[in-house]
Amino acid sequence: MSNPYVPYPVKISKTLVETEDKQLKSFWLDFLDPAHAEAFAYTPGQFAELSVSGHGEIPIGIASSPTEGDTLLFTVNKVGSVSTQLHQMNQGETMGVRGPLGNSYPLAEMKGKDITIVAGGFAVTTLRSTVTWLLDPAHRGDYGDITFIYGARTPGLLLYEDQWRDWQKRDDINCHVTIDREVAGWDGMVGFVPTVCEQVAPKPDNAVALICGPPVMIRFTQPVFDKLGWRAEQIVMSLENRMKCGIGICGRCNVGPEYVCKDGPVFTKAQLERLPAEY
Amino acid sequence: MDNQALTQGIREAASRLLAEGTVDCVLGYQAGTVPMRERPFFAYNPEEAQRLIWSGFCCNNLADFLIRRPAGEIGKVAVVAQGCVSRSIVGLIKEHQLTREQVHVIGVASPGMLDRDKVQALVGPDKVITAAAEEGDELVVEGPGFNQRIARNKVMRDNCYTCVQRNPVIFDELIGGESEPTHGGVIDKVAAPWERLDPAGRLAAFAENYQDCIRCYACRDACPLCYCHVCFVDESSPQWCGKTQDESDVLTYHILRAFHCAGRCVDCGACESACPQGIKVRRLTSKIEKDVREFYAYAPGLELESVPPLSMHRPDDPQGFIK
Amino acid sequence: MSETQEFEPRIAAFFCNWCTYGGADLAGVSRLQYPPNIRAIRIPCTGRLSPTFVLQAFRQGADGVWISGCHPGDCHYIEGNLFARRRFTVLKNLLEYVGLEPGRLHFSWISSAEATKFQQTVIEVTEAVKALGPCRFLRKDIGMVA
Amino acid sequence: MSDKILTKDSAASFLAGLGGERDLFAPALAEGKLAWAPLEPGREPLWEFSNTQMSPKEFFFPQTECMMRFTNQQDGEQGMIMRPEPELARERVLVNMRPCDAKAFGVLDLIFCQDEVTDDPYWRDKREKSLIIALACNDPCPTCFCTSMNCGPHSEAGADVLLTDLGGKLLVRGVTDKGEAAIAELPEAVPEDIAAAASAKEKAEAAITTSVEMDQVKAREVMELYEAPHWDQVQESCLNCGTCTFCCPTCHCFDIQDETQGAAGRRVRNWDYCMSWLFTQHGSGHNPRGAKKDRVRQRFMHKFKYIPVKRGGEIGCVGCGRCVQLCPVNIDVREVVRNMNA
Repeated sequence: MSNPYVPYPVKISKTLVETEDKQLKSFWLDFLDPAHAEAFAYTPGQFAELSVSGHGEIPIGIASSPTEGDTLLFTVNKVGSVSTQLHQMNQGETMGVRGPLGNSYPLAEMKGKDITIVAGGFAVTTLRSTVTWLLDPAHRGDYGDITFIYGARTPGLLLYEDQWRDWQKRDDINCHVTIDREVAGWDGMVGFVPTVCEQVAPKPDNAVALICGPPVMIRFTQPVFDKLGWRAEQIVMSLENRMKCGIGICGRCNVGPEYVCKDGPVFTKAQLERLPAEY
Repeated sequence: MDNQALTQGIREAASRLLAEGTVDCVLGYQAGTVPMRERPFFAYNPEEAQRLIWSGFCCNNLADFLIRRPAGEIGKVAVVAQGCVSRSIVGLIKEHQLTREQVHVIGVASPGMLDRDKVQALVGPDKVITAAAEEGDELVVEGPGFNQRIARNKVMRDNCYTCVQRNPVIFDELIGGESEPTHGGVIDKVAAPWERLDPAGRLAAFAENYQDCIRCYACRDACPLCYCHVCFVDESSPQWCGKTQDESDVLTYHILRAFHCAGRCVDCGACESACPQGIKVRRLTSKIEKDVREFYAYAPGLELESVPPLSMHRPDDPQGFIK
Repeated sequence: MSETQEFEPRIAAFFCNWCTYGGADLAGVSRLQYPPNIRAIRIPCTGRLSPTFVLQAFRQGADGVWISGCHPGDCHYIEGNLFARRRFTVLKNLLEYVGLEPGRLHFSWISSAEATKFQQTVIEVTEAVKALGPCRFLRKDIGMVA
Repeated sequence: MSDKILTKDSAASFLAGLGGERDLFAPALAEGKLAWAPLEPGREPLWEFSNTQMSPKEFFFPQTECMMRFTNQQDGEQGMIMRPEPELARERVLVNMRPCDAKAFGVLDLIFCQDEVTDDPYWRDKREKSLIIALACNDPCPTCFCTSMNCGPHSEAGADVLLTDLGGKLLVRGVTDKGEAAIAELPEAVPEDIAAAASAKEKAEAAITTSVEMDQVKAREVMELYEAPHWDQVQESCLNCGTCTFCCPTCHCFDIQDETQGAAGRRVRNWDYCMSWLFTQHGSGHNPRGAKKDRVRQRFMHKFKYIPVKRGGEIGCVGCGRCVQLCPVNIDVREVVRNMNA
């Protein structure tokens, strides 16, 4: 019997401080045992428990896409004791990964539809995974137009610059990257995410929107989509709550009867409207 | 005065205060759903005030609820307070958790409150008690196949035997008059029963006393002194006390909690009444109370003006143990 | 620990930044010899010493704890050590009441000029703790790695 | 399912026979408190007792449980790699468990072992290595309300064997295959014994005086129950302590923490409780259940709505009445459910 609490051992193969405030650091992880890499079959939108022995575990969305190979990418915000410890770890050190956990973005249901992806701040992680997956030649043909709107406060707080610069050059995705306020040296869009959404005005017909960001961004983005005629069933969001077990037992991450770790983290806005706002 | 008369007096006072608008809420006791377990009750209007009661099983310290109400919700509250509850209120005012103006104290002289665990043990741990009523100095306990009269002074809470201040120390009105002063028993003897043991024996007695602790923190949560926004046991960085059932973690919790009550604990016994495992939680706080009394001639909760002993110092404080 | 090896206690020593820590420095500069069993931890003032620190030291395997600061009247913060004195009194009594052997928890006032007193006290504290053997009081034991 | 008979005189030797390679446990009275304790082979267990103060969930879900260990150093091949703790070494027989407690484990099975991913090996191991011999309850307490909670004083769910006290003898019913195997050697019961047990069951069920309706709780949507006004009163006196959760046979929330000591390290899980603000506190400082009311409501909603919604109608309460007895401020779950159902 496999033990779902035991993390797979991994080695940190690379790290990168992503943002100017040094709050976000990316970790590329390789499984010590190739069999574990095979067992860790994931889909964009899922997360994993990153395990630092002696300190504990934290649930982090998987930012890499399975189409990129066996190396996993996680970008970690430094907030608590585990993430602080993780930030001090370097290339070559051993840690653990437990997962993949949770559901994923409804990639099958999204087939044949136009897709709008809206990301704010560091909530872009699992959406990076999703865009990468969608743009893979094996999948791109199954979907309609793809629009990617990504915003952060300053250019220095934008993650994954190499990727989105690359997406901006492509013609099979509309990539809009914005910052809150004008900054010298920034040649891209300026304005809050909701405003940019209003300008881009994605059409709701036969479409799905994936929206992830800080609560304030969500609060102001939702009315924009409502005004554009989007229905709650078409809007997909990903929740975060404090977690421990990650497999729907330990009882702290629930939103009503739904466990964010197991039944989520991905929910449609329609689902959330029927649940207590305990997230 | 018997319980009926006290109940009536409390109801009348509460109705009047609510009808006149003197207070927004009266915090008192209501009959519980099981015998010997009266419970806190918040009355907001004269009708609700008719549900207030008084009995020897009013064991929660209501001062605790004055500080556990969400901030901003504290209007003016009237509180039914026996001696120890009034001492807790004094402590809270002294520590700036309340102002004197925020509370209207409905004082009741305590007859010595009763310990339901002792009653249960006396009638037999397996007997089902369906009713328990006080008649003068006796408690009449009933259940299937038995009806037993127990002397009240056999089943009082431990802290009530040594209490010297059963009358409220502050009050805005007093229901039922003052009670006779009590001599308080031999408090020093019961306060520190492990003193006669050697260190190993003390540690063993200490560990045994707390061996059934399930760390539900009812003792902390029932205590009006424990109003810290984040308790040290909940601190995570650094984590001062492990969360496990290891003896080391359990005992660390109890030592530190007791220490935090030093010079503040009024010996209301709420911790022992709340403990689901019947642990003698006062074994530590009573010892500290005794030390504070001996070293600094201080008894907490008696007047509003004095400075708590650990918040002050004197040049000639004892320091024989310091090299 | 083998029987042939003498027990060497580990003593957590909390020193006030302004007095005893200076005393320790002076003892060092003066080349005064003292046993290597103390682990010095600098705190801003003995008034900063929470009882939690003491328990934490015992939990993590200290065999003794020693707290030292400025003499009464010399506190850099005027009265930190005087508040601390009351706290120590209650704490020491409480801990010894629940089974800490007398001789494990020590207090002293040592100024930054008292290098000799510092040296003497280290020796005294170390000997007292050594005589008591390893400490079990509150020690957290999580068992061995399987 | 077979019905056998066992005289009380021979019960001790029968249980001793079940022992052997297994450890026996039964409720026993120690210092006025009823608690589970090892039962020496050859000793007769108690036949008459009320509920143990704490539920026996500790047997399957210890309050503190080491899940795995590691070597606390980065260097070396095996450094920082988690190794699960070994499984339970000896099997166990839990004698005279109350049917409500046994039922609770049936409910918890649905939560600890949901599917291929959510299959708690620590829980499963101990469950599989335990034989539960329940003793039907003939004298329910006034706080019992099991018959309202899909359970009852003679409920068989969750048990392997159900004993019914018929005076000098016990009707022994095999409920599961494991139970059947354990009682195979006992003589068959005669129809009169079976009839006596049935009438004892009827009598016991009738003795449960409290009933709590659940029909409206079942019928109403989550949000209707969630937004009901009565939560404001329920939460008023709540201390937010863990008494109700820790004595409860079905409360199962836990926390996972790492501990290190020199070169050794372990990952442990400890019971946790939804009444604690820390339980849901985010690293960012945000707390989805920041107010006392949110937390009090969570406990009752979880038991009476969320679990039924997710687990095919099973209720997260078996009506044992422990929390009614032990709550320091007498928050009575029966009252709360009546308010939810009102």
